[in-house]
Amino acid sequence: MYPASFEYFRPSTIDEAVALLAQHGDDAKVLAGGHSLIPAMKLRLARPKVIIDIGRVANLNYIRDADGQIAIGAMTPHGEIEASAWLRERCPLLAETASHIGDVQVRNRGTIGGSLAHADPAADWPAAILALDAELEIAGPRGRRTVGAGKFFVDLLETTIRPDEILCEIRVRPTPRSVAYEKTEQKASGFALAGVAVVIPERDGAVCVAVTGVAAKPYRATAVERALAGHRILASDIIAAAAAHAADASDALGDIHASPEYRAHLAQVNTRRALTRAVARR
Amino acid sequence: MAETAPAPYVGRALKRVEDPRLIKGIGTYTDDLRLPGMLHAAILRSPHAHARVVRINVSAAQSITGVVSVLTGAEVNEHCGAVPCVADIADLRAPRHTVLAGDRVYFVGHPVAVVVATDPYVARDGAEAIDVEYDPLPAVANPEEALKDGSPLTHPDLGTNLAYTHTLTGGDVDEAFRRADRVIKQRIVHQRLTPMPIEPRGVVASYHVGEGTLTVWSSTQIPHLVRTLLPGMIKIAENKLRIVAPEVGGGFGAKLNLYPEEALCGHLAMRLGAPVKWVESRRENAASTIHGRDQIGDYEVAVRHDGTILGLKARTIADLGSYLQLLTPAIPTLTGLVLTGCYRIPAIRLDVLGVYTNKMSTDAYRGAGRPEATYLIERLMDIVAREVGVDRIEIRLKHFPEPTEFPFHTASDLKYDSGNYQGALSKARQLANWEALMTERAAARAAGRLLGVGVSTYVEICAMGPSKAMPAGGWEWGCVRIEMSGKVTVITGATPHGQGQETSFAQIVADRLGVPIEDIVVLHGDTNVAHYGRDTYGSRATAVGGSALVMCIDKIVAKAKRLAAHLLEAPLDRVTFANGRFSTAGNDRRLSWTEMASEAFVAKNLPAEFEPGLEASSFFEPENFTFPFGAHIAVVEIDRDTGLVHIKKYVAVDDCGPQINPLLVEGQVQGGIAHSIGQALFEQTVYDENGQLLTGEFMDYAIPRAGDIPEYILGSTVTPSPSNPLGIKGVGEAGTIGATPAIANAVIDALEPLGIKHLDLPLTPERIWRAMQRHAVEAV
Amino acid sequence: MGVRSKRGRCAVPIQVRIRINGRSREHDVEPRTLLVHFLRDFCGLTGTHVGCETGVCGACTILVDGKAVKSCTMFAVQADGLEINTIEGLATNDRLHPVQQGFWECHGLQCGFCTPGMIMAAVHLLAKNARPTRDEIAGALHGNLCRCTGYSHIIDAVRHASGQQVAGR
Amino acid sequence: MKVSSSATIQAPRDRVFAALVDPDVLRQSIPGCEELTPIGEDRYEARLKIGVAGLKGTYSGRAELREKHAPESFTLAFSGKGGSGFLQGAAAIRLADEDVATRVTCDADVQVGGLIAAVGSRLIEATARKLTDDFFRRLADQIASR
Repeated sequence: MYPASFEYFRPSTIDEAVALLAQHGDDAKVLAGGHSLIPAMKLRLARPKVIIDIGRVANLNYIRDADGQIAIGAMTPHGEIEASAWLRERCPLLAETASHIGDVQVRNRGTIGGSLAHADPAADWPAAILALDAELEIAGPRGRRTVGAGKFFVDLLETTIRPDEILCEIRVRPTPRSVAYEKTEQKASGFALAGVAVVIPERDGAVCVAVTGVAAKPYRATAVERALAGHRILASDIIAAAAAHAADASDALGDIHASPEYRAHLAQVNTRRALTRAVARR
Repeated sequence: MAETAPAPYVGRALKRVEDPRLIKGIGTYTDDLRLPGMLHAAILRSPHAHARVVRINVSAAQSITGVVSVLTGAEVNEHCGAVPCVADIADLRAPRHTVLAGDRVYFVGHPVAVVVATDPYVARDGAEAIDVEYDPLPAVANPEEALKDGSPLTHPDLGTNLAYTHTLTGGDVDEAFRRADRVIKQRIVHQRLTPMPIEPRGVVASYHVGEGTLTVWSSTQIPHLVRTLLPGMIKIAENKLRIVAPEVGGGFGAKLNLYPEEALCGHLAMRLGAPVKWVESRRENAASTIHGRDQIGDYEVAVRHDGTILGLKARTIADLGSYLQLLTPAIPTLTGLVLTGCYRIPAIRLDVLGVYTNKMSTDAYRGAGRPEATYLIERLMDIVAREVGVDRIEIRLKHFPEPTEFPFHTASDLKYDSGNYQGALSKARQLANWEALMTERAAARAAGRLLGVGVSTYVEICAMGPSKAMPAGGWEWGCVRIEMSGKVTVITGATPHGQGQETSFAQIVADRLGVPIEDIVVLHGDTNVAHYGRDTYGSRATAVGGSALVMCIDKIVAKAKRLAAHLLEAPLDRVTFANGRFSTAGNDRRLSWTEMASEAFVAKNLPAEFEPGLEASSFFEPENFTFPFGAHIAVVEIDRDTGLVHIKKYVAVDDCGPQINPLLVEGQVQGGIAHSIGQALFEQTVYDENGQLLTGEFMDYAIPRAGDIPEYILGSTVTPSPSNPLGIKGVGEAGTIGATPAIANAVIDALEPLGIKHLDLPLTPERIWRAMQRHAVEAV
Repeated sequence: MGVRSKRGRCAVPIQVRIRINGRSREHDVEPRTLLVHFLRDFCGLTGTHVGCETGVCGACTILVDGKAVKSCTMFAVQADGLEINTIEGLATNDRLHPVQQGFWECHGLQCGFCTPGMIMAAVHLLAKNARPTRDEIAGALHGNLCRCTGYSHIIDAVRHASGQQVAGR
Repeated sequence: MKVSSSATIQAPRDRVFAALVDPDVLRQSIPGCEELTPIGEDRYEARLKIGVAGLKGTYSGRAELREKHAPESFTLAFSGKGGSGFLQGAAAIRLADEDVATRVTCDADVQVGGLIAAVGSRLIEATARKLTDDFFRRLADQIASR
């Protein structure tokens, strides 16, 4: 309930923030929306000596067009993504995913960048980010670099963001309406026991399916994607057969809320449901 | 001029008197108290389920700026006595329950040391800086394992984990089983639950050195019982001790207890000479405030081919946890009392084995023993009906006593006061549109959908209770005072904490005194104000506490009539009292309470031998419990893919006798059903096999949210109780008692086409999915 | 460069200025001070409650720049310069806010502990959606736990506040 | 909690076994191990710095090798504590030939307690798996580099 003491910095630019990170190294933690970090600090599971609050860093909260791509600032709250009509037109999967996160209050404060950087294995964003094959722009002492979603998630609670770097922007390409996110939530916490995001291209191109909550890190369900490849018309039997592969080669996690078998099963069910719903929106 | 009687307040859905302060955020809960010089306590708790405490090093904690005191069991326990258990159980083996751990810890969350500091953040820093060396010992978390030879012992000095064996018998059980055509057996596990009031516990203690008085504010349901028991722990006289329950943010039985922290804070305030506040974190609440339920039972029912139940036998293992809290060992024995439910079951035998494990204590959680019993008998009725091929409604009707048979004596030697179980069930079926439901279910099944309809009928024990059946008095006290201004002050020894008696008691008193409800104030919760009381639990406050007020009013009116006769110069038997006025035929003068009070207090013109003032206090001693009853019907549909249960419809008909305020009754029923939804579908306290608590936060222990609640169809019948002057039965626990089995029966009914006969609670999606998988394989 | 606390093991307090219920409040706080404790302990606004430490229960819900936020999951320093509304500021001149009135009329509370958070979450909902459906209300209150009422009367209360018919009221 | 994992290490069995009971190799293979000090025959005191979010912090504890049957199996008993809780348990390690390589199987029974058990249970299993996977990866590197 009461966090341990820390030293507090509130930089106003990303360069200042990066410089502070470089200065304090391992002792420092970046505070974005704080909805993963602050509860952990209150329980004293996390006790950073230095907090770098990027809440006032200019120009990190936006949803805008970037040469045909959609760019979202890392400090954009989930709720703004959920509510953006502009975004809903161009990339409805993001708005739909946002609506599944936590509760209203969490969505008002929690940010897409904070959530992605924390890389909780049961967070919602990773499924959408992987299915959309997003690009993530990361600022560090050596300038900015861009990572593809497929390379972003490294392991449990671990991303490619280095200790002296900060995630700044998420970029996705516009998609048709044929997308869906299906989630079964852990009853108490609202985190995903299995969340599946699906993007079906308008005509040609590959279907993308990504799964969160099931394994130690989110993954693209490549076996499902392969099974769907080459099918112009995604009939229900094809979907069902493909969805059965949703947890192939995923080392499913188990805890008191769901066994590995049940998580894997939910991945299959939600994959089928998400595909069915996305097809219907085509 | 004839005065028309104003519409009575009783029976009206009035909005609550207590609400304005609460909706404005200006009520005072324990954590809202701020006293000059107040210090803050933080408690270091055991991370081990069972360990020897080798060494405690507090020096780092003591050196933190702002830390005032760091104390361990060695320094505190000799001053604090043992935490009491008042349950009356024969041959009970009980450990000594010290305030802080001694040389061993017995459960995760066991208090080990306390840090007092000038600031709660610093107190927590201090607790974190204490270094405790533990030598872990084998722990036992499973009560069945605990009974086996060679099991680790929760309390090695007791030599066994078995705290007691309690046997309840009624009728000739052996004969019943001899005469039976069939014996139907079922094992039923009733999971452990965490009550989770949204306000955790909290205590503020302040010692007045000059007066030698200690005031303890505690988020408790039972300030009076705390005042009775605390002097036995910390050396202070009862009449130097004041307990205040300010606004209390929910109890549900979790705050029907005397906890170590209440003694500890009282002791610290005296020891340090400064007010001390301790507020529980949610994690502490989950680990160190009592849990509920947790029984494993093997049940046998002796039946005839036609479904007639001849007798019931059960062996129940009750997990008590590691210590006995106030009523811990008594709760499972309550299960036996109403195990025959609403039914004529002539013979019963129940053996309860109370078992110690390395877990938090169980104790009274909403319903306390009766939800367990009702769930069991209602599951068994469905199981028997299915086994012998009798309709589940028919089998219930067949065993109900007739309304004319009340008072009805049960095999467990209870005297059910009044009832019309047929009426409640019939009304519930009507509200649910039963025939249409059956058609809908048939159509759903034909289409391969898993739609189920569940019924439960219940009777429970309320208005606790006759003192002969209670550990420390079952009466309630009240006081009614006509103030000199004519305003009315009502004081009750019941301690409402959300149930709304500031309103419902005002309704009772306003009608009987004939005064506007705005003129009445109801006080409670402070032992310096409510001099006596047995507090609020077991749905007793209105039935028992309200009756005490009726007695007070009768006394005041009788006294006032004497005064009125004097003032009106009329014979006493010609004085009438109606609509708040005293009058006599042939005299236009009509004396109001204001006039009467003025005369009674100014006391210049009183009848002979008339004590000044208009005030009366009374103890009401109930002659019997009350036995509210009802019928609930749940309709659920199960997602075949995931096992998720959706409640499509919920009908509840409850009979709590006459309703003082139907709005409050509805609130109690709805709140109770929500607890049942949690219990039936997802709530579960989980310890791992080593005694680690895995549901230590709301992140892991789910309680219902707004989206889990169906739209209810509520109804009621009214069968007054002969046991109290208001005829009231009580309604605080009804929803929790009636709803769990209705939902469980509906789920099993939905799964019937798959051949599933029983599943234990909670009926989580995974549990249902696994059962479906199993049965799909078996069906192939 | 922006705000920073001084070095040292126990970080030196930082001055925080927050506009609360229309009134500017200024206090020096340790950076670790949670916003809810700033409200309760520094401003004496104890209507905002604490029911858990994981940001689940919602008893601490307030409005920050008009949006419902859990004040236990924010440091006071993060709210520096922002506009906050708490339960205490809702009624004007002793006139209850319609949501407060709805809770009163519909028996939307029992023990009252979760109520301030519930009311603030409902105020936020109605600001965005003047006539929410039952499901929308339940969705908006997903982050607020109540253990007494079973939520039905709370949903009635919010419908009442939005001017919708509630059976029996 | 039972944690099982296995890995194939490209080295003959006796070399792998020798590495597994060599404190130097262990120190460099155990994720976050800062110190591994012998305090008796096959008994060590260890200090670990673990970086995974919930378990982040320094842990100190003891480990003991028991029932050594070179080059087939041994048991590693361990206990430790840190800011977020404690753990204790035993791991049965078995080695088997797999062509020219060695299959190492680890079946651990781990008891995790304290804060991390109460509030982080959903991450414990995943963390344990990650740490054992890390261990085997580093072990393979160590053996390869020697």
